Amino acid sequence: MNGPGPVADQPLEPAAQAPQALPRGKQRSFEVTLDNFSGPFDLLLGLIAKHEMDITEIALAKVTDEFISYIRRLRRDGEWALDEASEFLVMAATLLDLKAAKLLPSGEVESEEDIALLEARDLLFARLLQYKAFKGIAGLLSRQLAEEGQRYPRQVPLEPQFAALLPELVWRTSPQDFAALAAKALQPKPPAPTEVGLSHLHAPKVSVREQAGIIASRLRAAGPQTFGVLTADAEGTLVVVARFLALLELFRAAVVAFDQQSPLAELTVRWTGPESAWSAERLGEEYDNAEYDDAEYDDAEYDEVPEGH
Amino acid sequence: MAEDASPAVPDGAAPDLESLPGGVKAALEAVLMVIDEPATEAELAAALGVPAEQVRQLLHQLQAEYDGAGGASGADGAPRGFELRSIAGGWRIFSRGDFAPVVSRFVREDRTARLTQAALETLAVIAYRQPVPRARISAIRGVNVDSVVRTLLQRGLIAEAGTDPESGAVLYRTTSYFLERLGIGSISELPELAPHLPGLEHLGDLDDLAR
Amino acid sequence: MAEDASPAVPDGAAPDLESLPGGVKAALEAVLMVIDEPATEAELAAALGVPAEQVRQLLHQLQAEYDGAGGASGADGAPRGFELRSIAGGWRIFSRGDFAPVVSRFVREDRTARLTQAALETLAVIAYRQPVPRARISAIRGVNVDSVVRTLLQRGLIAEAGTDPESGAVLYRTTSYFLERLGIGSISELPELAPHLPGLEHLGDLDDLAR
Repeated sequence: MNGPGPVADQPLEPAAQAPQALPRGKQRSFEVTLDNFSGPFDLLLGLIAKHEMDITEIALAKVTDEFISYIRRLRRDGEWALDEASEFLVMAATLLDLKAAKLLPSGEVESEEDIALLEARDLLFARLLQYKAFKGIAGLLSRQLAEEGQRYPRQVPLEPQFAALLPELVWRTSPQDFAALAAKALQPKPPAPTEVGLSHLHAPKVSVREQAGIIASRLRAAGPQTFGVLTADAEGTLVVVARFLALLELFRAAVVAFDQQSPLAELTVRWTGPESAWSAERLGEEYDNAEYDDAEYDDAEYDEVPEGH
Repeated sequence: MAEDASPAVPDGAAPDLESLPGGVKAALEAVLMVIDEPATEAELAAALGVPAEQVRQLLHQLQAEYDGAGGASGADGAPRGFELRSIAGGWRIFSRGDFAPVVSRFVREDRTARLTQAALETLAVIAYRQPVPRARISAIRGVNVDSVVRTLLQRGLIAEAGTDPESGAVLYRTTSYFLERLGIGSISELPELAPHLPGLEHLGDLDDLAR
Repeated sequence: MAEDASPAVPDGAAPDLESLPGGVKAALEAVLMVIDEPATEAELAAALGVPAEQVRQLLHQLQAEYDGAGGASGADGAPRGFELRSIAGGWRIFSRGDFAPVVSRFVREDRTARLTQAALETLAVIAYRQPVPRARISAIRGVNVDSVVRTLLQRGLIAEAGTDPESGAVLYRTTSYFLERLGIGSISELPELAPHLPGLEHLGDLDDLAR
């Protein structure tokens, strides 16, 4: 077992958390409060990476629940923390995978599958660190751009006597080509997106509500199942994340319960809702109602994953 | 350009120039070096937050320095390659006249005898929307067009066409040189846009949406 | 720029720079006054008709003078209000950063506009992984980057760089404007990723798995 050593033994620098160019210029931070941990989400991740806190001791559902209420609180105050929200999806997926990997019987590696899982865990740590590395670099870029922005280049028009000396302009554009250029340039640009398509991704669009429906019918049909089983057929990370979010939604709607015998035991999900007359349609309203018209949030990236059509 | 020449500095940012290296004089130099049209003493005084009289004195001091007076310029007291000139009531830094032959040679060897795609597209917007203010061109193009507009002006393809009565913004139009290069007799001979924009006949209505 | 610095100058305009007040150094300054993008040492040498090595020395000398070294600048040895910098592969004159609050009032371009965190992170990924397809940026960032990539394209910080031969996906790279805005000469001057990425040398392998 090669373990997470080479990666996880390295300190995750809090210094990598460069000052961020938050749209509103106001520092916001998502704080989690758990039985055994209280502090910024980023720090939590740092601690996990350093193995100072065992992933399975963290009530993942609770973290997510707190995050969702945090987002809801912000929305009520008229603010949207979209950068944080999208970041959270990355983190949630990673945490989830980490947790899944950690649920292996410890110490004994018996099958190739186990080895693959352990290697996957290393890769996940690496991915987490890679993401954080780019975050750190983004902070550096931000500072450098701001500092460099203080200097203005000299770029003045040539004096007429010099402009007259410029080599004769090469012109090879016909009136028709020129009109085509104009038509292209004048075409209305796509409006600032309030919702971003996933069409460019090779992954299909995944609906949280749809995934909730799948989970609900399986739990009702087959009884309690582990999260691993529930996501065993997921085609990709996006589906795992959607199922994960769906579970939290179901939990919030009080139709599922989670059982975990001990900190290292497997997480089991069981259905506690009505046996019939239950529909996933009622779930996920906070995603559907996502409205943010502030142009500064052009880079919104959040609502695409949970949005279902 | 500073819009208001009132000494009351907007956004209360009157910087403590005296404490900076080079002080007010260097600050004045910084402005003169990067402005692309001459600035008046009043504008400079307002931006620097100092009396116009002080600006006038500093301008003449800089002018003398650049001309090599008092050995203050190059260590050898030689003039610099640039000079500070006042034209039509405004001040700006230019290359020194003595070096016109060198500058000419540099300009003649310019590689950019061809317009960039960005310049062509901007020219197209101006041609079909003239007279048009720069801000609207920017809005349509979705990018800052300052340097491209400068190139087109320099190339004589566009010219200023008065100001917008409402906003006071400078308007741009194409020139007869543009018509000549495109090979048409007048703007009315520009090919219609419609064939390129199926279903979009009322382009005027779209401008406000073109962001 | 003419690639050959052959002494045979068109229309015999090789000016006798040494005889002019200020000599080659001032002539170099004069040329720096008219450029509107960074000029390489070779271009400047061709315009002046002197060896590139001499141009390089003079550029560094001017740079030091403007920075106030050796009392050669202002009579008091204070730095000038402008500076000469080598960025994005060429040399160019800038106003000194200290005076941004004053200078910004005269300049239309807003160089202080901030990018969002999402845009900065995406820019970072493109800078270090270029040329890179959008899907790979998405994979590293874990989210869709469509609108952010569009913003960066519009701001001129990135550009398309052909397509991936295998997948046919559009590739993205950073532009020379990006280098200019960062004040660096080339991509190789970007801060190292390694200190931020302890123990991970084979990141290339990870990107494909990070989906």
